[in-house]
Amino acid sequence: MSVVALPLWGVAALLGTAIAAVAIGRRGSATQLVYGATLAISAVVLVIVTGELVGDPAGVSAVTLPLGLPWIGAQFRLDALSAFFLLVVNLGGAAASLYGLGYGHHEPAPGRVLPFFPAFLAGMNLVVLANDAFSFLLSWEFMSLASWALVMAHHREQDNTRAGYIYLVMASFGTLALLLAFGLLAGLGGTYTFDAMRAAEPSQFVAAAVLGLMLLGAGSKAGLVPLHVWLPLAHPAAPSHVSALMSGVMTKVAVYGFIRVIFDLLGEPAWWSGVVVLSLGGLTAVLGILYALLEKDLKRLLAYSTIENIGVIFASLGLALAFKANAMPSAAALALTAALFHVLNHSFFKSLLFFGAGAVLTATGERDMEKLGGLIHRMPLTSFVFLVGCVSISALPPFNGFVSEWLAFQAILQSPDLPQWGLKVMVPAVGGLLALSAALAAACFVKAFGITFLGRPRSAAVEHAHEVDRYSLAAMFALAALCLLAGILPGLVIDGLSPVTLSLIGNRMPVQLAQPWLSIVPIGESRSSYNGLLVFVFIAISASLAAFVIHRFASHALRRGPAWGCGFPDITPAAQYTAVSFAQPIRRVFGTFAFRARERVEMPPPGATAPARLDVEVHDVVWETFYQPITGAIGFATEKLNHLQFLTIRRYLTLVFLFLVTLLLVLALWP
Amino acid sequence: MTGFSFDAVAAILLIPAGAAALLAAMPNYKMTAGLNVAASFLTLLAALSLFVTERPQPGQYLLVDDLNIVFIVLNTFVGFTTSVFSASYIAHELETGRLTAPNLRFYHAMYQVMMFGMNLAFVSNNIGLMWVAVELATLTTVLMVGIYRTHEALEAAWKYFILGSVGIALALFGTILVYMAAQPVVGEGTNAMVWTVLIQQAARFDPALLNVAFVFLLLGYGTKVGLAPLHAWLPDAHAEGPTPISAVLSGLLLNVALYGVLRFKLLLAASPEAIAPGPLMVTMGLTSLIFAAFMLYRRRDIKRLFAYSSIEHMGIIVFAFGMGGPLANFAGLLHMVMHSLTKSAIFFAVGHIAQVKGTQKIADIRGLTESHPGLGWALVIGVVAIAGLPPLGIFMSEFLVVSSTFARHPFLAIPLVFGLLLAFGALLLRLTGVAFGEPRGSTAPVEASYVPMYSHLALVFAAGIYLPAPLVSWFQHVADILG
Amino acid sequence: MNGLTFDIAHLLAGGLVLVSFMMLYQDRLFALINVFALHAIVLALSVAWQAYIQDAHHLYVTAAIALIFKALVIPVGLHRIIHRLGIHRDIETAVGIGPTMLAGIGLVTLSMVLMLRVTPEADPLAREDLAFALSIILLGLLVMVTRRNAVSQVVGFMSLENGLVLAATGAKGMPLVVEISVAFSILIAFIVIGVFLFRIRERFDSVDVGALDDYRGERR
Amino acid sequence: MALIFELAVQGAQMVLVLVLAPLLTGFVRKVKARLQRRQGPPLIQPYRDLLRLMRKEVVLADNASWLFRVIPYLIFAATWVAAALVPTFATGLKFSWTADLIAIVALLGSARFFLALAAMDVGTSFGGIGASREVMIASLAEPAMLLIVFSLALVAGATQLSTVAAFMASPDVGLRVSLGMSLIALVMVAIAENARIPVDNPATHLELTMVHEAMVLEYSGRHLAMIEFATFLKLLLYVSLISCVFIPWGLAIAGAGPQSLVVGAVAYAGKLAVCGILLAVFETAIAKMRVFRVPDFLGAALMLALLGTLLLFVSRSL
Repeated sequence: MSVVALPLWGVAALLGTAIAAVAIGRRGSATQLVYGATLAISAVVLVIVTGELVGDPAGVSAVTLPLGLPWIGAQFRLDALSAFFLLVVNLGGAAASLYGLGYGHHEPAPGRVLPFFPAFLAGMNLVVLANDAFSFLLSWEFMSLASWALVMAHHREQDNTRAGYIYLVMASFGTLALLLAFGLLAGLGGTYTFDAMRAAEPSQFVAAAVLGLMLLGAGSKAGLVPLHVWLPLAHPAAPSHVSALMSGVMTKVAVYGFIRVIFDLLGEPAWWSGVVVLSLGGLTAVLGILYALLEKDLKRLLAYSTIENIGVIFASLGLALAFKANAMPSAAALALTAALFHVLNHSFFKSLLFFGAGAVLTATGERDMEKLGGLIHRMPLTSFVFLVGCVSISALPPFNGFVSEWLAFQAILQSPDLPQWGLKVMVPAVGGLLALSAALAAACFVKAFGITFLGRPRSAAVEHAHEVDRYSLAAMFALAALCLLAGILPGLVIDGLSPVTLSLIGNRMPVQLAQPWLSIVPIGESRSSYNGLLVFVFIAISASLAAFVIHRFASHALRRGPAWGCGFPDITPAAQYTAVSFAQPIRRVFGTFAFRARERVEMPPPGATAPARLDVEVHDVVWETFYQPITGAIGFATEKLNHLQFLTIRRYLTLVFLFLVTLLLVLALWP
Repeated sequence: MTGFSFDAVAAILLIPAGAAALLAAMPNYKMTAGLNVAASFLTLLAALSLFVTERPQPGQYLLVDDLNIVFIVLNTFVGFTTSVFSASYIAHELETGRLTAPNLRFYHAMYQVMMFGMNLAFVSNNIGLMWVAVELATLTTVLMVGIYRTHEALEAAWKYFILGSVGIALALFGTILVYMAAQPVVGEGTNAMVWTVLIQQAARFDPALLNVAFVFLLLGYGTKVGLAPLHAWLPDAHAEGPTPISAVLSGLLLNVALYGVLRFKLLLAASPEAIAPGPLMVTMGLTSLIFAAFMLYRRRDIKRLFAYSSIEHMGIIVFAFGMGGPLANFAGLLHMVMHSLTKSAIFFAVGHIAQVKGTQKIADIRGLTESHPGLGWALVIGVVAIAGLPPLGIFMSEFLVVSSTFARHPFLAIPLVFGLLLAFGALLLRLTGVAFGEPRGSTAPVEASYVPMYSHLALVFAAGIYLPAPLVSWFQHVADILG
Repeated sequence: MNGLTFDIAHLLAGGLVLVSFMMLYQDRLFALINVFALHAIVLALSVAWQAYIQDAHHLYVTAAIALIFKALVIPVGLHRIIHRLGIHRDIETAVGIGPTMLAGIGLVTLSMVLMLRVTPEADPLAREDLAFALSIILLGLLVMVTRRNAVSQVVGFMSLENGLVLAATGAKGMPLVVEISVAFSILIAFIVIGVFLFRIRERFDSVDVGALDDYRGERR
Repeated sequence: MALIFELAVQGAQMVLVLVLAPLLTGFVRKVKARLQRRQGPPLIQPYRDLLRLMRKEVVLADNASWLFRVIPYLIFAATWVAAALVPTFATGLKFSWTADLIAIVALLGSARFFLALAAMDVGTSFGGIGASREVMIASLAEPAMLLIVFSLALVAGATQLSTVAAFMASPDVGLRVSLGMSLIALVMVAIAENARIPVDNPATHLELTMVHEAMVLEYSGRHLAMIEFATFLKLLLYVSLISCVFIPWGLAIAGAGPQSLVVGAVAYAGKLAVCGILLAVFETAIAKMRVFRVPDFLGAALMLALLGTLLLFVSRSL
């Protein structure tokens, strides 16, 4: 039995769980059973694929089931790339299931979540395994469908139904784009297997069209600007562990689709394709994090920051394309490794952060940061892991987010060797964009953590908050540990990724574990190197040293007193900085061009008792530029055409008559 | 064995005819309903026996070949399930007093007459006979649409009747023209109307006559397929008639007319100098698709909504057959079968919904998945299926249509995809309103069996992930016939 | 001989087209119905002639059907209905007579052009017949399109059927099935229309389709 | 033996920065005072301040969390490590490859991250002001810094400071426009990062203008000492960064003997003095700007850095 069969059995088990969940959904024990099952299955598959990735890196095993499109069957394949993404998927799935064991009890209608959760996991696994266009698209859309059902779980809220609607429409838009892309790759013969596509040599035009369509299809699922509009609506609407899966894992599955087609099936890329992907990535990164900064809904903030990270990933992918097109395999391997590393990292800390948000939600019933604050006192453990997540996602050493960011920068520094001037000049500029987005991300998560967990409670809901259950905490701590591990031992991950880059680019980064002191060296030590472990150790040592010296020699005296605050006795917590006011300086700097933000201050004349007013209007430029015209046009057309429903019979006859006459005229004038 | 299998064909025709006569005579409605179901079931069995038994030689009037056997089996199957559904539905109508016992007798008799007409249309080897049969089926449905005698029902039936009979006339003229084209070659007499003869000789027919004939036939039968701009009767007929009839209209009658169009398309394709029927069908298909997609947005009556979606899907099917080629034809056939099953299932669900909520207004129906989970989720599955999402059957056919089209004529695929997306948006919008949100209206339980509904959906689901090999080879063979 | 038969057939068919034009011209219901009766009579004659020259005796049946039903029964019935509904004074053309006539001429030329494209070696009689039949059908449709009143639409529809009959009889040796179907369809048409008029009178004051349209399913 | 020597040198550097940092700040203050015709505090005043703060008791706000008390040590540690990784008198030290320039910038970034959090912990409005302004400044300063790093790395072909310094010392650097631009940009960033005039005034307590001071408003005693110390270290870090990249002469190269180390140390002291004087002169000559003028100031730095990077491709051959 080939190895690929094992994860397929896992998928079958998940689907079985879904069906069983339909049956037992009403029962109280259902939550435990379902999430327990999914946890077990994901864990097993995780172990299998990890073993595969480490044990037999170059191994490729395929199987064809008598399902799907009749004459080719449903083909599945397990290679390094799919193994890596299976790892991401099932790791996220296992964590989410563990979290769900506790979180699921707060679910008002478990019958609307339990069946679809395993189905969602199964769908994501299948996408990664599929080896022909039909099974790929089927699982892709099945994944969207299951997640849609999960978004609609709390269907009584108006916003959620709207979110679900926009989500599914965008999803099927993406699917149609992918469908067209595969139609091009399959060609006239209708050879829908990936193997056949891999063998075929598409023309320049076809390649260009496929790239565009993939950017539309995979991009809309991953959340590339301007196709991201559904993401910040849908991800927060779902239950938090599902939000974690959607943000942390499903977007990665979309990235997988992009890599699979562009790097694997399409053959040699053109150099300008790098330019397109690169610029889109940079734009997405900056815009996404700016949106996040203006957000005051915690889960939506996280969703927007997902967009930013997707931008970073795609920028690295663009670099990899550019290098690959110019036959610079080592640099391409570096860029691709950076992208994949970031995929892994983001799945870690974004899931962690969404879990934290879910914990806050269950403890306080609030997602609006303006009503939170001071939770660090009531939920110390949650706030600690959330802090870890914030530090990681802000790309600060010694955590994992920094490593992938650093690798991306190292890849950018290879740009001078690129022959095309366009790329030479553009790559550093995009690097600047990435740096900007990283800095803004730090600002954003200072805000997220500071407003939510620090300061004084802004509402009564917070007063009665208390720490969440142990399952949720276990899940969060596990992810936090992974964030730190991947940060201080990046060499392990990089070497683990080498088979993927080998299979896609034919080259790999130098073996990292061979380096002294476990430091990572992309090209050569004289050029650049980073050692997360040592940085971590040094900080730990010097901090504890300082602490030791202080406590040894300095005074221990400590007195609690009211806050100083320059002598202002501000009693009310409302006087604290809010999420909006925190973002105000940045809004003033970037908002004017990114959001056409306007501020109006109405200052009453001296002596007048009227209060001064500050009005801020912010536009969602993307929505107003791309989507409003479309909806407007459709509304107009339907309005006009709708009259055809209300004609008299005579007019309908006239239609038929005229149609007949036109056809006859055509015949009469036919040469 | 020939003898027996000919009996099968005869049974397909005679059982409904006899049942119709009996039903017309029977007073008691419970018995009539039961007999209706029984007769439909027997017809289904007879149709299935066509698979196992050897085919009869095509005669002057009757014919069984790979093409129409697909239609026959589908027809009798949906006819059977619909009769089961209609038994419970009609009972409810009797309770609420919208229909009286005499109405029902008439209704059931007409139901069997209609089945007879449709089966005859499929098995007839004679274009004249086929025409008669199609018109018979049409006129019976006209009478059934008007059965409620409300203003709306009457108006719908009247509209259907006028437009339908114009269609009748045009189709007849087309048939005559075909005869005129054939007569010099084949010689006078019945032979010049026998399908099997015509298709062999078609190459030598007068192309100019054939062209005109095809235009008239396309309009005549196209009116019943419901292609824009000939569709006007369809939405109202679906919305105002009894729901079982809506199911039959969408699920079966449209296929009958489509079958007619296909037959003549073959004839035209067989004659080299005649204009290619493909472009015409592609144009009409795209027009119907996009037009219906736009019309879906402003619908307030749930049955009319799905009627328009039928127009949309007929557009897709005609488009596929117009494109031609093994892939597209395969997709067209598959799509037709899947659409019949799904759409009738949807109408079953809608019938129950309308009965329990006491309204067809979309705005008055909310949160079905909460108030009536069985019904609501069935509707969700049905709409998801009809919108072409996996893992349900229509996804496969749409996959094949779109991808094969894009490989051949990219610029035809763009409007196609546009229409699909547009229709999807509209359907999903309405579904979200109906199935989710705060429940509204009565929450009384439905005392009817969901078996027909869910059996259809189960079939569609199964076909979406697994098509049995014999069926596939069968379809492929038919696709090759269709060229 | 052949020339004469051809001329007569030609004459009768042409006469039908002429009568159709007359129908286009009428704007009163009674007049319309009378002209339709004339239409039916001419049809009967031409069918009979066809029966004679093809010596296909079954065509006499068709002729008889045309004469009895279309020339007598239906017009009388329609007269009754109109009296009962008291709508005989309505002026009910939706489009002016002039444009209608122009359109009619255009349609006739169109059908001529179409049919003349047919290869000449086909039977010329059949060709002419088809040309005329096609124009009659189109004119009948035109009547339906330009009339507001249900009765006159029915009349237009039946003149359309006449065109069909002409075509069918023009087709040499067309099996009986067609005639039967034609008669049958007319019968059905008449019955159903009768039923409808009856029902509709129960509910509306007139059979005006415009009045029907007030009861569209979805109101704006 | 060699290993022990290298470790010793590394340790020496770590201690050296620790010892020199307050002195540099004191020196700058002294020079400023002199330029303003004041006597000014003695050079060792910063050391005294630190000791005094150490001895004082800590007054902690009622609702201060554990984070508030941990952060000063974190900030101090991160800054110290970063400062110790910048070559001062010698390149290619034992652990110099632990983190390259990007990582050093990121280390300072994490110090800032935690400082901003600490500012928000107590929940006074001043903390909020400080934090939000700080992150606004950082969101412009960090990209500028990274672009500078890019242009340096593109010139020297490395982000490893030792390599960069060695390359800059070597003759084949040549004269480059972009390097000049990067220098100016770097200076501007350094001013902003160290909260010096004109971006911020380290000596003020006028709430509406202050950024850094607003953040540490709630700190007192040993915690404040840690943070102050971190500030001193940061200034030293930037000064030695500038000096080792742009005036690398006299730096002892890897594995050099003691005598060259001594030379390097002397040279380093000289560089510090020069930079300190320049900084003092600059600060006395210029006035503090409004907070919302700062983005323009830093935007200019950003543009300069970007321009420098792009001009590289043009002026490469020079």
